Amino acid sequence: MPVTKVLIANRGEIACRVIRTCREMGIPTVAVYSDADRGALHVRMADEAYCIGPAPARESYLVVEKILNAAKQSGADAIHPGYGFLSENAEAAKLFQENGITFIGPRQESIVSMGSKTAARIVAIKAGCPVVPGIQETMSDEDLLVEAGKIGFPIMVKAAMGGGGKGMRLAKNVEELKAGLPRARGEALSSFGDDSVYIEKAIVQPRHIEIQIFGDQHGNYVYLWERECSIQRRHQKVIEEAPSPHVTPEMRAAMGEAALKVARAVKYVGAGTVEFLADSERNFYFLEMNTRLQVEHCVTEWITGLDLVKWQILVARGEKLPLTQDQIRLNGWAMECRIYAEDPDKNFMPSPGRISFLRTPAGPNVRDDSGVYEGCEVSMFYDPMISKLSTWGPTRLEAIDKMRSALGEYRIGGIRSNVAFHEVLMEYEPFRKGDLHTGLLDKPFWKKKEVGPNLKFAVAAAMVAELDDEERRASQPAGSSEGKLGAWQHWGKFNRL
Amino acid sequence: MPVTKVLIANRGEIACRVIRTCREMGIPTVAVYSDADRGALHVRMADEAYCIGPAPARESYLVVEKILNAAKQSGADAIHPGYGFLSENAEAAKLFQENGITFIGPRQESIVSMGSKTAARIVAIKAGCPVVPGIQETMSDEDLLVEAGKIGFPIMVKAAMGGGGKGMRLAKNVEELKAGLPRARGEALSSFGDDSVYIEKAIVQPRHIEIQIFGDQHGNYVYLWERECSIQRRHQKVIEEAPSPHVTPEMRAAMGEAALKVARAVKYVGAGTVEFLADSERNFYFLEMNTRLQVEHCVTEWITGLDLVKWQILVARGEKLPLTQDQIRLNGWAMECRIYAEDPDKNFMPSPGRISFLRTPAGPNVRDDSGVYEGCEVSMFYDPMISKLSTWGPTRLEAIDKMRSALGEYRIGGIRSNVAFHEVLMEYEPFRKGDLHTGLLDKPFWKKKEVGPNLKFAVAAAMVAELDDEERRASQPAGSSEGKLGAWQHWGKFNRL
Amino acid sequence: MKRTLLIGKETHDVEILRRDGETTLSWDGTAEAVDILEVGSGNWSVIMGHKSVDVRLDGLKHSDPDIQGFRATLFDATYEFALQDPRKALLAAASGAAASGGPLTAPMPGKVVKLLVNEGDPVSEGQPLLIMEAMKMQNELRATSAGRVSKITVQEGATVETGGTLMILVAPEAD
Amino acid sequence: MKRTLLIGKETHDVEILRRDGETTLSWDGTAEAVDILEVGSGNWSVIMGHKSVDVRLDGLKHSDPDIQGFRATLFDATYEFALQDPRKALLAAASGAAASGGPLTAPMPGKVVKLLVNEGDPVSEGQPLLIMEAMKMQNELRATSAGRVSKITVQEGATVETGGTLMILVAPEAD
Repeated sequence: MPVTKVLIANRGEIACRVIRTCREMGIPTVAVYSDADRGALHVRMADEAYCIGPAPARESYLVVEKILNAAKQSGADAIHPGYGFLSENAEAAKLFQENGITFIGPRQESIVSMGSKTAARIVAIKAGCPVVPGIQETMSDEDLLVEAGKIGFPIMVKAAMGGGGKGMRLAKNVEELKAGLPRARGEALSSFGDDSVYIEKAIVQPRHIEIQIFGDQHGNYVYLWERECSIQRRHQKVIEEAPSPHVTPEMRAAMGEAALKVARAVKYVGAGTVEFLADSERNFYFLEMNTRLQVEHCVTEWITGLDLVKWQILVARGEKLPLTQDQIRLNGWAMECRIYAEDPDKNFMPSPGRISFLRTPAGPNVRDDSGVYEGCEVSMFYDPMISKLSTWGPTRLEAIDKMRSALGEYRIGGIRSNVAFHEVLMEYEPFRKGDLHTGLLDKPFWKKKEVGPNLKFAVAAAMVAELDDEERRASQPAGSSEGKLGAWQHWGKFNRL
Repeated sequence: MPVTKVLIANRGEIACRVIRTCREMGIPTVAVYSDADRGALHVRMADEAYCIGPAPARESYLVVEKILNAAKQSGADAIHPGYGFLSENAEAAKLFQENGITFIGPRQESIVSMGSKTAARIVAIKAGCPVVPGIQETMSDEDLLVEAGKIGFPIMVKAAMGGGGKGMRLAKNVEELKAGLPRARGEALSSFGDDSVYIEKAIVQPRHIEIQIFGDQHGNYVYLWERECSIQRRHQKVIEEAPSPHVTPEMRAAMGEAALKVARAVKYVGAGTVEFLADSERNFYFLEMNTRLQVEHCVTEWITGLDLVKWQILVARGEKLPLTQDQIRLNGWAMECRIYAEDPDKNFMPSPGRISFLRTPAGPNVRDDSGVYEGCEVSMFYDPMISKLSTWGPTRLEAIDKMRSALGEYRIGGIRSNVAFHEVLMEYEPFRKGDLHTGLLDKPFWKKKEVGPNLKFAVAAAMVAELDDEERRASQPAGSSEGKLGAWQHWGKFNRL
Repeated sequence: MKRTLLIGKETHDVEILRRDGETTLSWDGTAEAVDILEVGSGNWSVIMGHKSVDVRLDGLKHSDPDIQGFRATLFDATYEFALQDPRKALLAAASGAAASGGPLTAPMPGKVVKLLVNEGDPVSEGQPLLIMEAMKMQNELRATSAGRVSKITVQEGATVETGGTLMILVAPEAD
Repeated sequence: MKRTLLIGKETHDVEILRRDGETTLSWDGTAEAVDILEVGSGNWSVIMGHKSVDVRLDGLKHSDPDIQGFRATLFDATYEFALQDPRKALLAAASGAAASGGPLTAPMPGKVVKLLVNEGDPVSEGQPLLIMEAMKMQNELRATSAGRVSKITVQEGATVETGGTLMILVAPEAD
């Protein structure tokens, strides 16, 4: 199957990520965009761009026919779905293929098998991969309450069609389950267009460890080691790393083989991730399989030196996997921090708005995958993740110290971000020690630094800024807006009177 | 020797580079700056900053006493000299050591042995390392003309105390030698404070290949493979890569061993580079040894995964080299483009001024080591190199394609740069094939693209910019400067009337 | 220029003086020379006693229009503080303490998914009041102190802008 | 708005029309709709016929103040061109051709290291005229056409600013 022009059915950092690899491979790219995204970075970076409708994703990025039309009109012979949106939509994959367009992702049958989290559990069980105790199907709230009693609390509610933590709720008892179910269904509906949920026994202080796998159309499979994604907030991954500080070489091999069992069972083609929960005794349980590229693929790229998007394209073209299992390197340690437009001081409330200033870290072993630029709008319509900052070091602590330093260089104006939160995390002793579990952030450790040795410097700058402002106003006739206005335009909203 | 607070006796990108590693190691840093550099990036990044005098380097960065005073005043117990300035000044190294301050560089005796290029040749010959035929000492113009006749043309004139191509001139015959000598001496004097020059036989179409070596205080030595730096203009390196497409494993081992012979001969401690010229038959000749960190150390960091500045600090502390020769990896390929403030369309004339806009490339396997920021002044007093862009790929061509793509993302406003020149180079067939030699850029291949398929888009933008401007002026009373002025301030100098 | 620095629960008297090209910062009466340079709009390089700190300043809206809020991003931390003209502070103090309670406003643009209280309900500190959806996440807005819901000004399903009033709360003693 | 596009030795008639929110670019008489957005000062996202090009524009000073020069940085290349108001071009043409020869000006700030010609000397195209030092590099300034050195206005060792006159050249026929 030729891949000579790629339409990216996505936006934000992942669309930019895919465009970069296509550029290097000499493959032209086609962006699609909603009305809210005319000025988005992926539109600026792509070779072509097609508007596909209004801002709500349901009316643009999620409308399969509009994506298909853009592909046909542009002559794109392949579609890269990124993550989210249509990436795990088997119907979309089928429709593209029927129209002679290569879907850069697994076969639709694999998506179907793994798309329903309950069906996926059954596949895993049959393939001989350990799973978390729970129900095998979706059911009504009433039935779920009955089943929960049988499994025993704590219980985890999950969206059947879900992923990325959306629609997920922990319930410690019946009351919490009753309260959580409608909210989980609400999020599931708005995120995946389906309000089915299922329940599993919740593992105590579990670690989220996942295996990156790759398959080709010739029946070859490799696993590209593990990532640990235990640092989560509201079931959303916040920090990912590779390898995992919990995983021994034996456990790595066992998890890799277990993951490949699932991949083989569904004749998996392309990039996929088999997610596991692990307990403190290094038992691991199949959680789900994500049939797409993950947000956190960067850390795997750091430690293997591979370009996973390039591999996706090679495999979609029908080529064999470039390397065999014994040729895959595991080199050093990588960290990734997801940079969100959110306010850590206000319960991580999303903070959309215009990015008035942006400087990203640079230097050795620092990688910034951004979907934004200075002057752009972070829209309330889409995910608040604006960038992924990743670092590499020969050892875990060197990667962490590199990250701490890189975060210190980050400057975002106009919106709030979680950069300062990540900075505190990089200095948090349980994190540095590698004692991770998915509830680590439940214990409040984050507190805004109110005073510190350098506060005086910040106040000095603010005082001079005020003084400059005052002198400027004093020297000008009333009502005039001349002078340094341009440089001060982002201060406009803070005028006193 | 403790290294608990480091003064960086330099400016620009290398000062920022050293600060980043110190930060990650938890070592406080002290910047020094001239009057012209109060707003420079290294001053903003360091923990402390000391002004050391007027803009000309001779009155600030080159004044050993001022650096020493700043170190004493700040309590810095170590000085990192970067490259250039005092990095190969044995007197400075001695003075610092006498004052109890660790010089993060080799012993002064090594600097002296290698500082005079003529003396270095003698050391290399004695150590059993092949050298280019030439004279062993400096002499007057008259004597040099006589010796040149004996060696035979073409002849290369070099500054005895030089490095970095300053004061270097190729002479194909007596007339060119007569004309070139005073200019070479002039540059040598202004760059190194010494107008001594010497001559060597010029190798035809030579390749510049150098070995990165490291020694510790315990007599251990390793070589971190080679870099090829054949792409030069006016004897200034423009592009560097590692490894070299010319070097076979056998040649690599032979060059590495030859380099270590020189290093051992001078009991070398720290990071050093032994430069060789190689001919098409893979003969190689000792050229000189640089007793400091090189500009192009980044490409070695990419392929080895090591932090050379960190190694310098570890060695200065008296620690043993962290790895032995058989533990050093050689992984993939790295490219580095030096980004200069210069105008390729005007014979690469330096282009100092204010950087009105700056966006640097990002994404996987791209590294930008910058000494500037948007809004800063590129001063006429110092080297026009503003940044180093480096990329990595599993193969040479992948690293080149990555670089081509990264250069495409670079945006510099307000000053001219050589980015477009590098872009053309990345597509130049002899370069892509790896058929390099130091004269490759003598043949004119660079030509500004005057028309192209996307010109129309640029003109459309310019037309709308003009239209906006016209409408704005039409809608405002004469003499008023209100409205979009702020946003347009960098257009000020282009007002018509 | 004199200001009262408000940070957390602390206050400090700060004063900046610029004379003959020299700038002096006085902090609770202790003066120190400061070398300060604007290195870009909102970006400052500050050197005091040879210590160098790079400061990114963003303005923050304060509920009192006479107070200027700031967020300062430094390499080591992010600080939030506010500066108040001490003369205006005196005026404000003279006019009496602000009434407790007040409007609950939308902290971001989004959609009201669910109201969790009714008009007239008493609420305790931290009690969820309504759920807003923005950027694909559902967020609970909670009461910052105990009180009573005096009026609800939005309906479920409504789209609101940042700062839009959602409901009015009154302090318990106002009942 | 009409302009004459000057690029290399080519010229084109270009016109931009903005009406009812639609923008049209006409190129030598052929019109095309263009979707154009300023995504930051000097940065433009241009979509024409679904092709998307990101353009960074920097203004360039042109020797004729009635001509606006531009440098445009795109992903694939950097272009330099100029736009001239066709009415002003007519006026300029009517006032006669510019005199040949003219001042040799400093292309950058720096120091005059050496003068290589004397007043009155005839010079050939490409002949080095003087050596300037800036940013630690010595740079030769060469004659762009044959002529004669009419006057030298700097001395060796002098520091000059960008645009400062170094010497006056006259065309051979002016002799």
